[in-house]
Amino acid sequence: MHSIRKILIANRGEIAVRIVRACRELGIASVAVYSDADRSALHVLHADEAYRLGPAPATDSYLRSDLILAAARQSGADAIHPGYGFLSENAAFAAACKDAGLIFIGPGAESMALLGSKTRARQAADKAGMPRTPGSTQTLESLEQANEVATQIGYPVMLKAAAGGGGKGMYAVYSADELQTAFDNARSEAERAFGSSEVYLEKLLLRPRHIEIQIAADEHGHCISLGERECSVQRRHQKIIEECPSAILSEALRKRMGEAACRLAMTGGYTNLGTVEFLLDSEENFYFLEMNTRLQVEHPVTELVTGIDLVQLQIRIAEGYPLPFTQDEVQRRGHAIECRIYAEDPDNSFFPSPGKITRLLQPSGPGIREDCGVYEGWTVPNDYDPMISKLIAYAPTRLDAIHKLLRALDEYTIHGIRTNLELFKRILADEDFRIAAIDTGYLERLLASPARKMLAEESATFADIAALAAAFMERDGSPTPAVRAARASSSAQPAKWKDQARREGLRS
Amino acid sequence: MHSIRKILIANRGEIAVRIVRACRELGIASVAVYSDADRSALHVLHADEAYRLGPAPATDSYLRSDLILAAARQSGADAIHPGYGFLSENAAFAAACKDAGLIFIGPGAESMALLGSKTRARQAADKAGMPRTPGSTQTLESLEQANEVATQIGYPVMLKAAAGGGGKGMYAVYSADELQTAFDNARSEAERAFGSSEVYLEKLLLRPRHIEIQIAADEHGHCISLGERECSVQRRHQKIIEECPSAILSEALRKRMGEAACRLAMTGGYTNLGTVEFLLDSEENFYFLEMNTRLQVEHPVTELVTGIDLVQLQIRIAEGYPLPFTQDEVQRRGHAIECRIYAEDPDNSFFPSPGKITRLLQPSGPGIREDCGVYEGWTVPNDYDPMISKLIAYAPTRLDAIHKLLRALDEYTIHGIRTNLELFKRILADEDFRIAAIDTGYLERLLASPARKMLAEESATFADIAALAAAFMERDGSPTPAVRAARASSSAQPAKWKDQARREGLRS
Amino acid sequence: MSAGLVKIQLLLGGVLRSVTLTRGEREGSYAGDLDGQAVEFDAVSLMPGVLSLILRSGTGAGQSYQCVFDQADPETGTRRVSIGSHTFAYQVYDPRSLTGRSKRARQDEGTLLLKATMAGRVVRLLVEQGAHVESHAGIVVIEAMKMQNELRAQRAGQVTELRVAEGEMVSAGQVLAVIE
Amino acid sequence: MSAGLVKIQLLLGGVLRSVTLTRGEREGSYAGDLDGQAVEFDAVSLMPGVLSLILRSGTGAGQSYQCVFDQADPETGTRRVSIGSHTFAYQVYDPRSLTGRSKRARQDEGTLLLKATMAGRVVRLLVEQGAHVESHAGIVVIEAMKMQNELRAQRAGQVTELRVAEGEMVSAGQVLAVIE
Repeated sequence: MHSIRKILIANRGEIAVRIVRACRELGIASVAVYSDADRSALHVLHADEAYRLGPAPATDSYLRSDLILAAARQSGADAIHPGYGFLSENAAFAAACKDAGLIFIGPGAESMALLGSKTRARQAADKAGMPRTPGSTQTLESLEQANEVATQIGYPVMLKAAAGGGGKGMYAVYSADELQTAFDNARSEAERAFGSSEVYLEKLLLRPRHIEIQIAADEHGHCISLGERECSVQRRHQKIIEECPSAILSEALRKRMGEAACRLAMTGGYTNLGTVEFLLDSEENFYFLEMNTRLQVEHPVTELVTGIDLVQLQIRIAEGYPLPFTQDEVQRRGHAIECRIYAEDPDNSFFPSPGKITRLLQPSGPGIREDCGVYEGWTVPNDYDPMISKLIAYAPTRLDAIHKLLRALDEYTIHGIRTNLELFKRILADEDFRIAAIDTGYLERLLASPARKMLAEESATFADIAALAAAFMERDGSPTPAVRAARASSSAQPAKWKDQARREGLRS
Repeated sequence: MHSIRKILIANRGEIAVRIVRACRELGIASVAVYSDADRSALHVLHADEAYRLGPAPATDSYLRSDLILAAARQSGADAIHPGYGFLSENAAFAAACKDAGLIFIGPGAESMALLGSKTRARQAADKAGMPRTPGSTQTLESLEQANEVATQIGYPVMLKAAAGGGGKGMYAVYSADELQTAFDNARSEAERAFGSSEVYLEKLLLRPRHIEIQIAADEHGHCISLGERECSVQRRHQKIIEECPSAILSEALRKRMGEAACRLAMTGGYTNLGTVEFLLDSEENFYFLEMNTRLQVEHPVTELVTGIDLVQLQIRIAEGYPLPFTQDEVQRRGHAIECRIYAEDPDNSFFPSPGKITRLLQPSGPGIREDCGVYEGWTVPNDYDPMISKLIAYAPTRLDAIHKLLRALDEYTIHGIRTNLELFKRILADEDFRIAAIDTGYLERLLASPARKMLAEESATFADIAALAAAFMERDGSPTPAVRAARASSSAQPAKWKDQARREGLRS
Repeated sequence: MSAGLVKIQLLLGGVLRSVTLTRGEREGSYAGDLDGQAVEFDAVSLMPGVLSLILRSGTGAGQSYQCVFDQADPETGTRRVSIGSHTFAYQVYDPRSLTGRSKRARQDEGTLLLKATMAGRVVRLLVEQGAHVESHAGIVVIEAMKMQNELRAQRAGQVTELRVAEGEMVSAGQVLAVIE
Repeated sequence: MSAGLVKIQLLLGGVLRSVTLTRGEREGSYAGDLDGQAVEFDAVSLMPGVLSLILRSGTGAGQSYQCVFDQADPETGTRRVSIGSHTFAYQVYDPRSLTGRSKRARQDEGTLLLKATMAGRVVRLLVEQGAHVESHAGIVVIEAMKMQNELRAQRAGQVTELRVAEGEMVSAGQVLAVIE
């Protein structure tokens, strides 16, 4: 055991806040780092200490391992939690932490390099006898090579960043003439997001579900599965809604997938928390997709269903403690669903919508958890991922959780930036989602279908209320000259307005 | 089954908001009622509809069953949820609802009259063979009669409101010369709080724990126990911290107390949720105290540990559904602790501190639930109970839950009114509380002991930061003439300030 | 006797609405007229930009609404109001500014200005100046918050101007290219 | 060269603190002097009344504090600042008003004014005018938010005035009785 006293969190936003909270609950001091865009960010306010890294671009701040290690030295931190994204799956950074005498809260650099690289992990999966989708097990050196592999396995194919995650640098390619643009875009996006332009490609399955297994491995040779998450609701390969458990997984299949995930992790000498992602076809065949060698965005749904605090568990494992429970002791109860709230404009192809949050009214109460990275008055910067918060509901059944989420969404108001809040209401009310008839193409199909029009009557009522409220709100405002003239003469003729006949249909 | 479409909530504050949320999750319309002091209250904003009752005093509004029934008629509600306090244990009101063709979400008027009256319930407990504390089983008609009973069973004794709950109208009497004042005060407080001045008295046990059993009974003859809550941390008989499970209850004792509670409820023909309160002595003997024939303030700790939404369950039972689980299917997991946040002044004997909330920064994140009845900008009225919110933590173990609560309390800031937030930090850090060495006198003893002084160094650091922050904040303020003079001359001598020697000990 | 409080016209959801309000007898109560329809309600301001409104007439009598206002756009005067999950944009009606806008719109006929829909960085130009493009052809790729967005021509034409270069930061609404 | 920003004296937690601040070289950085101790920190205002302060010198360098200010009491000028769970009250130092206060305090010597500690309703008078009372004797019972509070004499004396009656509403600070 090597007791950790102070953790530097090499991340930002909601996940940095999440980790600060775990530190405080364990009596461990927390150190935030920040770019110039994040001086006033929530994670800086919550942490015990805070150090500036550099200018706003991630390549000048959150991706600069040298600056992060310098901040660790300066603060006297003895461990680093990388969160997700940024340097969390960078084996060189993990190794550099170790060289600097710091505990990296995650797997060792070698097993990260093996299992975290999408291409090498596919080789390891082959060795462990795990089914995987056809495609390259090597980084594509050139467009020609990409063309060759794609032609061999047949279109459609998927281009992916070897160092990637979170849907970034992923491009579906349906025919050969789309390959060049996709190849260039994927490499460029991968370079920007992960500091490596390496990409590979694999066969695109039709209508698969995305099911992933959360594993936990200690430094004493134990590895267990904490169950699955279903993350099939995606837009542009970016998860939008995740849930635990999956509505369609049988106990037998859950066990088989959990065992396969643990086998892969053990093969790779993996420690700490990790997630093995699979695609599942309609015949219950699962295919290894990739392994995320870090905490996942969607870890809260597993926490709610198992009752285990995963970030605290990560820290305890990194301190050298054995897992505090066996596979059989992991109890699942109830159903949890998470919505990822993004600063993006639903009227503009969900393009990012950074800016100042002028109003933030957040839900709470029974069965609702929010892991939020922003606050009213904060300006969401242009430089990073647009996810600003995660809203999670927990209830005895999936349908109860859906109803709790809808209730919470009704209580949620964000002004100043556009968000995808309305999208969740649409999904959660959708019949296919309710019966869990979802796959990774579900959301794109839903978005392509015409939105259910609000009942005309309901819409008219709200518009009436809006008009009354606006008139009330503007009663002391600065009216235009036309309005001022009208107001001056209004006291002479109030009776007239009241005498007008009621219009039928308008709430009378 | 009689499906409920619209529920009028005959209450205010956090519990009214709690019930609105349950309604929305079940697709049932909600109707709020309010006094003039509560026009802008959170429950009015959350509900689908809202109707004014009358002036601020509860006797002119929330205790006026005629006005509440009129609002129910006007709104077309088909059911009434009484919450806790106010008319929730008023059998005449329950009967009036039924007469008006409304479903009262709670027990029938007759079993409420039997089990809700403290005196008649004690008679019922005798019949059911339950142990209870010695004392009167009749309302005390006069001071003389009180004197007689007290002398017979011996001091100390406890005076209690027959219609009461929530610690109101309760007075401990340690000797005969204190009896008259206590008798007058108890009757006066009972009259104001419950509309009935009836009081009774019982023997005061020494250092008992307060343990209560949550029961649920349907209209088909099933009654089960949802486990216990420990509510021993009280000030002036008002619960401050509640938890589930109790740290000291054995499984065997839990079962015995649960069975006794169900026996009493079945004897009284009880339906819907109810709580049977017991005192537990150090030899694990339990004594029937009273039954609360309604939802309890502290119901969330049971919800978190059992995973059951108790308000939704109340509504389903009232609709005529059988209990959806058997006694054996109720799973307990983890530990939950609730803090009742009161608007009261810790520097002034915890006297109520109503007023405008000028700043409200609330905690959230993993393991934290808040059931809150206020918002920033709202003025807490003078007319009602000072509880403004409930902060609840849930974690695998009791100690984990304590740490989560402390973390959440660190994130909590309320300005404009005084609150008891600091008190929770003191209790949760207290060694006796941590080892669960608590009884109903625990908190009064803690408060009588000198508060642990903050380490001088820690306190000095925060005072230094406060001084720097205040100087920064006042930099653009309107300085006094003295300050203005100083500032005018400051630009001439900046070098001098910097050259001053560093003081030792002050963070250098 | 109640005094006139406000008489106002609003452009709300593309529809012109006329509202007059007078104070009612009780504090916080109002009577008014919405497009010729008499209406009574209670309203109270909860904090700046947030009000509670309860209808007191019509079939919706008793309905309680929380209305949350955004700050008005300083340029256009447009303001959003959210009622639960329903959001409406409105402007206080001013005939002159409307005329102005439609005149400007006419000026642009025949010319398509491709504008940045959001602030970000230009990561790639997909055409060269002078190129002829089809409708929906990609013109510029902008990256913001790690997301790339391809801006496309809304109709066919010639790219007569490319006003930005790769690597350049652009702000929302900035003209990126001119297509004629 | 950095310019002087503020030189101020504060009464904070009963102690007189002298603070001078100058702007530092980077935006948001400040150098200053606290009671003769040089100190550097970063500070930024997050929203009205809330600021983030990070120490940059001394053994606490790197410590991050969120400081939340209450509105100043319009009468006394007292303002509270909360840093996590630690709350301090302070006033900007003004010698004249202090003199004023101590003068008033002297006037009241020999006379005890029993004041309401909080707004509420007088439910019971426990003494009659003219009564002699012991120290800690109950004088008035006030009820607020359903809680009864017995206000007691802080020392023995004669109740020369009872300024309230049963059932009367009183506000915080109001004089209820005079004991001499």
